[in-house]
Amino acid sequence: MSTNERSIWEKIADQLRSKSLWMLHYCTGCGAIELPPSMTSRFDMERFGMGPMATPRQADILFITGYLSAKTLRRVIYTYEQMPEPKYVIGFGSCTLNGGIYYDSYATINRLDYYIPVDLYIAGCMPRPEALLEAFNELMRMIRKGEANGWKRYKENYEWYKQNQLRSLGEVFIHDEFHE
Amino acid sequence: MGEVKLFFGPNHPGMHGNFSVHMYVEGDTVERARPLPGFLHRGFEKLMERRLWYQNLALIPRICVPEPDINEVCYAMAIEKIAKIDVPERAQWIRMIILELARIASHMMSFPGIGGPLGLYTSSFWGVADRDRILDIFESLTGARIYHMFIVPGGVRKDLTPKIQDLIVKTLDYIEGRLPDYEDLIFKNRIVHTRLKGIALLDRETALELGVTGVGLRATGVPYDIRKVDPYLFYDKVDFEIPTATDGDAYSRVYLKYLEIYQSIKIIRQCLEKMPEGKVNVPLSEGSALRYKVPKGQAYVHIESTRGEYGYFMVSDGGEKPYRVAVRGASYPQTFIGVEKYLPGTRIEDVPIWLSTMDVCAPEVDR
Amino acid sequence: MTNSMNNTIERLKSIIRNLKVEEIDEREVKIEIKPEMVLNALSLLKGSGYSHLSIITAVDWIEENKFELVYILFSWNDGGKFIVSTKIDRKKAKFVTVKHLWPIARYYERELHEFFGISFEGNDDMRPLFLENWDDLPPLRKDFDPMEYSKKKFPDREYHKDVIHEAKVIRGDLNG
Amino acid sequence: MKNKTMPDKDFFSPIKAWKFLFKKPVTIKVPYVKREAAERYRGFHINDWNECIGCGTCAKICPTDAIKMVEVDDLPQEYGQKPQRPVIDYGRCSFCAMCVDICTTGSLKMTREYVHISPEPEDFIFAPTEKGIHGIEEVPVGWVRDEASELLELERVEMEMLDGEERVQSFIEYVKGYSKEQAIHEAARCVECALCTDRCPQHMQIPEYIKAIWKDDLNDALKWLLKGDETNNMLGANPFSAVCGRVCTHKCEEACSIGNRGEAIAIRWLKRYIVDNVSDYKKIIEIKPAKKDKKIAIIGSGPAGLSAAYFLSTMGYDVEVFESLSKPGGVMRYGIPSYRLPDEALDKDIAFIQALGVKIHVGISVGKDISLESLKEKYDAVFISTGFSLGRSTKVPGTDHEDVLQALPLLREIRDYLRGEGPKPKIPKSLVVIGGGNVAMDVARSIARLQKVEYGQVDVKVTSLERTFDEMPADMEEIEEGSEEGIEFYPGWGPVRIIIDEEKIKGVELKKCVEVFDENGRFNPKFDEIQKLYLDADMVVEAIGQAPDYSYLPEDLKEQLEFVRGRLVTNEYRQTNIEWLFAGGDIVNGPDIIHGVADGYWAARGIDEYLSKGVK
Repeated sequence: MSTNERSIWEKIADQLRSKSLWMLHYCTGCGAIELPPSMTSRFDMERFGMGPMATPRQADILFITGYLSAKTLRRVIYTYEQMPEPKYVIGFGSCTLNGGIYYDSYATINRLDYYIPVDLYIAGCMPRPEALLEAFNELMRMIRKGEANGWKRYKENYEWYKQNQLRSLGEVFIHDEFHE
Repeated sequence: MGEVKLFFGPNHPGMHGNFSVHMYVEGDTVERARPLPGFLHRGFEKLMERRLWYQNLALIPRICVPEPDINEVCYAMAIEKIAKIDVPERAQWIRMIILELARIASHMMSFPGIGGPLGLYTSSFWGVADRDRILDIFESLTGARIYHMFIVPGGVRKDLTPKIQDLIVKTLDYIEGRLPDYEDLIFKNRIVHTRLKGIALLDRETALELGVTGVGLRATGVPYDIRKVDPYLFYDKVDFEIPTATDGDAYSRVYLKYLEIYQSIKIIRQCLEKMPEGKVNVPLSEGSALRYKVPKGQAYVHIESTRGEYGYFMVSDGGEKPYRVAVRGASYPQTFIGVEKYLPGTRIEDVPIWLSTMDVCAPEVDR
Repeated sequence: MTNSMNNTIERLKSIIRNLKVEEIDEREVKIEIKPEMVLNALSLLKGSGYSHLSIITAVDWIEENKFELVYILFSWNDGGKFIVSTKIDRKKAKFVTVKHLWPIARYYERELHEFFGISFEGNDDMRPLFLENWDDLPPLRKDFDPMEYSKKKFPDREYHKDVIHEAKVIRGDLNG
Repeated sequence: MKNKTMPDKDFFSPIKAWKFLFKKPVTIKVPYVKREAAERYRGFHINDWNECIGCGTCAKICPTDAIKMVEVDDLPQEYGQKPQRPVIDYGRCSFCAMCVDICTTGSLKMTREYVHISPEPEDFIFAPTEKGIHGIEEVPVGWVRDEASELLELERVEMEMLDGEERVQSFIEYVKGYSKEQAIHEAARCVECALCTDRCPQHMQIPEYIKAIWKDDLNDALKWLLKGDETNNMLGANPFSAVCGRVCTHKCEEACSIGNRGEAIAIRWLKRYIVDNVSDYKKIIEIKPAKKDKKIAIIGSGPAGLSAAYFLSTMGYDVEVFESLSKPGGVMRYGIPSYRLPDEALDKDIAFIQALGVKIHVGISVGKDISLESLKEKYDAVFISTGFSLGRSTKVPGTDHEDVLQALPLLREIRDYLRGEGPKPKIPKSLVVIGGGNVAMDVARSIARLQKVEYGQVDVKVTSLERTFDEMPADMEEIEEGSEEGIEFYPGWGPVRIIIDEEKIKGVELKKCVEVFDENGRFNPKFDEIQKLYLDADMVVEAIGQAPDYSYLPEDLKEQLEFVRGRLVTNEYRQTNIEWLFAGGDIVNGPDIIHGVADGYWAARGIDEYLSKGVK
């Protein structure tokens, strides 16, 4: 199936889906500090039917708030693969695009879409809650139009993504004293 | 025996961010706990060695997200100490205003934020919304909400205009007017008392032995605050008190933060009054920013952040880049030894309370 | 220097010969001592009120082929700070632990082992703390280049857009 | 679980919550409400392309390496500008505004725009324009630089000089030169934009040697001066660094990007600092080329001639220089007064050239003592750089009087006298100099010094056609310093006649000049014949320009060569229509020393190319 064809049922489902998005509450980096203002009374993203969700298995949106260290990337890949389809990824701030201020760091990745597909980027360091809400609106529009297809790309190009993940991480599985 | 492994984090909604604790749990009680940091490690200390003295200004605030200005001040003061720069008086007062505003902003997020682990969401909603007013001040003063990049070695980047001063005065009045509401909501709340009193105890000897600083130490009855003990900027020229408590539990730590906001407001008002007119910065050294140099030397500078002693140890070899900068994260002791030694014995539902009242702050530990 | 700092230095001088003292400001003093005298000095300082360990860190003096270990002690009584520094061989980077004096030293030492490759006798817990699957030189050593590592492991984005053309369209020099 | 005191219960507490019912909601209804960011907000960039000079300083200060300079081919190629504009990668930018604070022109600013969302990662790189990155007509401006956030040092480190009263009393060099601290300070101001390199006729590697000064590595700095870019045929090398460090016309400083808002870097003084503070070039610079079995003759030992000799000998050629006067150096030895260029500085440069094996034959005049043809027979190529040695005259009545002198011979006479090699020139009690160029200033200031010594007071008047100091071709600093030394200026007057009474000069009659150049910019002065001015004088010096002397060229060669307004036409490598004959200096380009050095450089490369083809 090509990525852009949807059946009529999917179209209806997408309409409904866009009105109720659950965002996985995983703060990977600095950007997390602008999430509380967006979630709470000042900017109140519940107006758009969005809310935070503590577990990946019930979340629709994975929100990568800024830089990702290699150590976090392993958990993010775990998390992303646990999320049910359809799932959407938003890259927040400069760091997810091209490394941001940590472009020369030995511990952080430089481009997120090399490892997992990203549906939408927000520019800024860090973006303001206003930009965040605009991005959510844009994402809803994209879902309704059937343009947010990152999760399909991940399935189709799984080998490519896996290869990139392995290139940067060595291995995705975690070995520490708790995972023996 | 049914010992169960429990992964706490890194994926957890809470003030302590991207930080993980691995626990062995028996029943409801934590038997052993291991801290697992490093999810926010970016290698700041290495990156700083690759950037020019002035360029680092854009990097350092990112070490601590809720209160970035402490980094800027430490960095600037360390350089000023090594290079023996006389900072204009007005700049020092502006720095104090910024530091105290940042303290209020951070406290406004963390003390009502205790509602998060308790299920009392109203308080955290209020806190974040009121904190946003402080961010509005930062936006008009420094040009950004979170990462201000405003305090530079030699002073501050721009002057505090009368318009911004009015905004500060108004906002402080507003915050001060709001605080009794928090008192009603949190500290007169029976549930809060039941859940926080006697929890996450830390006595004075342990706190001193571990090297815990900040409210964690002051809640055990000692008025140890770097602003008083080793005054920096003009903290010896303003009048304020160090609130202390004797119980050493979660409740007193939260309550101390609440009381500190009053003191911060008092300090800012004095600063606004005492601030002279004049220049706000001097160049770090001769020439253009591309060629600033700091003479050979070493210095350790520490300041009182919301979580305790925050310090920079800086080594300069006389070049155009720092030779070595080491950062002392304020919550380092409680994050490691605290979690490992003093978390065991806590019930699972109290772990988030333990972590947030102990101010475990992952970004400054990981760096 | 405060009085109590002067007194402490006098006492230090009585147990350590050739003490190098450098006053950084009125409440901050750096003392340089030989590695073998560090434990004595630290326990003396701890006993004299300088009991708060702010940080243990290291500086890589690659040209001298030395690591400088730095212990920063602070007194809550008079606000005095002692920077105790000693230089050890860079090739055989080994020192003794101070975890019996300060429990938190265990983690500072573990961190130094991870970032500089310095090991501490008496402290066996040297598992990696911050990094996972690290496969290069300890990163805070001066001979490690983070840019190179980042380029090797984490590729950058390459842009292909004709930005200048776009800018000219925005300026109105060209029609889209 | 101890110490669990409960708060006093207030029966009415829950009712307090009702008061919030009547308060205004705190929620800002984004995106239906657009919120304007603060006045200083650091949002996306705008860049005024007309103001931007493409210096690239923003890219250098950027802590995230987000800014790249990209060529824009249809921008005007002017001196003091580079045809490139900053391109900002918002996948890197950290919005710190350092680029704004350091911008050398002030073209780069930040706006209050803060929303940019796109699914396409390619959509996050921009070359900001006047309309921001989104093409909005009126972009609200946010963070701009002000005095406090300035990251450049706009004021030059002051050069110590003797003051006017003192320096007019002798011919001692009055510019003292930078001390080490001053030089490092001045060097620290540089932002390495290299606009100066583009402007310099010889493309000296100015940022490199300034950086070496800043790092306090004078040997490296000297290497950049004398060897230039070693990877690129020694481009930018200058054997006359000690000379240029004093008397260069420093066009580079006009191009300096710091000069847009402040005072340009004192590039000339920094160059002088290097050469004054190294002991012996030979110990630092090692030039040992493979010898080539070819010989080259150079006529004239001025800047162009000796530079060509220098570059040719670094290539391994045997070079011989023929100079008609008794000492080498040409205009540097005989034209420029010693208070600006003492002999020691010149000797230092020439000694190094001689140390490379260049033979200088002094006192041999080609055309009289030896013919050009015979040189052609003996040598593989000939380079001529004989300069402008003849003076021009206004040819107004009275100029044939013996006390109406030409500038160059007078300057030569003064230098010979001061060196103890010639008779004392006639020192007038009162002098009028006609001309507004640097040579006129040299004459005026030299005579002023002689007058001060001889009579204890200065009476020199300088008159020129140009009506303002700006229009005068002389450097502004020359005029200022001249005034300080007591010289009076009468700009905007043209001579009518020299007033002679009883065979003695009494003065000059002048008429008002209303326009020097016509609409096309050509020299075509217009006068107001009614307005007159009389200046007293007992000597008049004409310093209105010089002309070349080609008398040594045989007629048959002259016919083959092409001249435009008295200057020889050559190709890029200073090769004339006669393939073995190369030319440079004033007779080709002019008008200053650094152009001569550049001629020498290109001619050397041309000769090398010509000879390595194996053609004789």
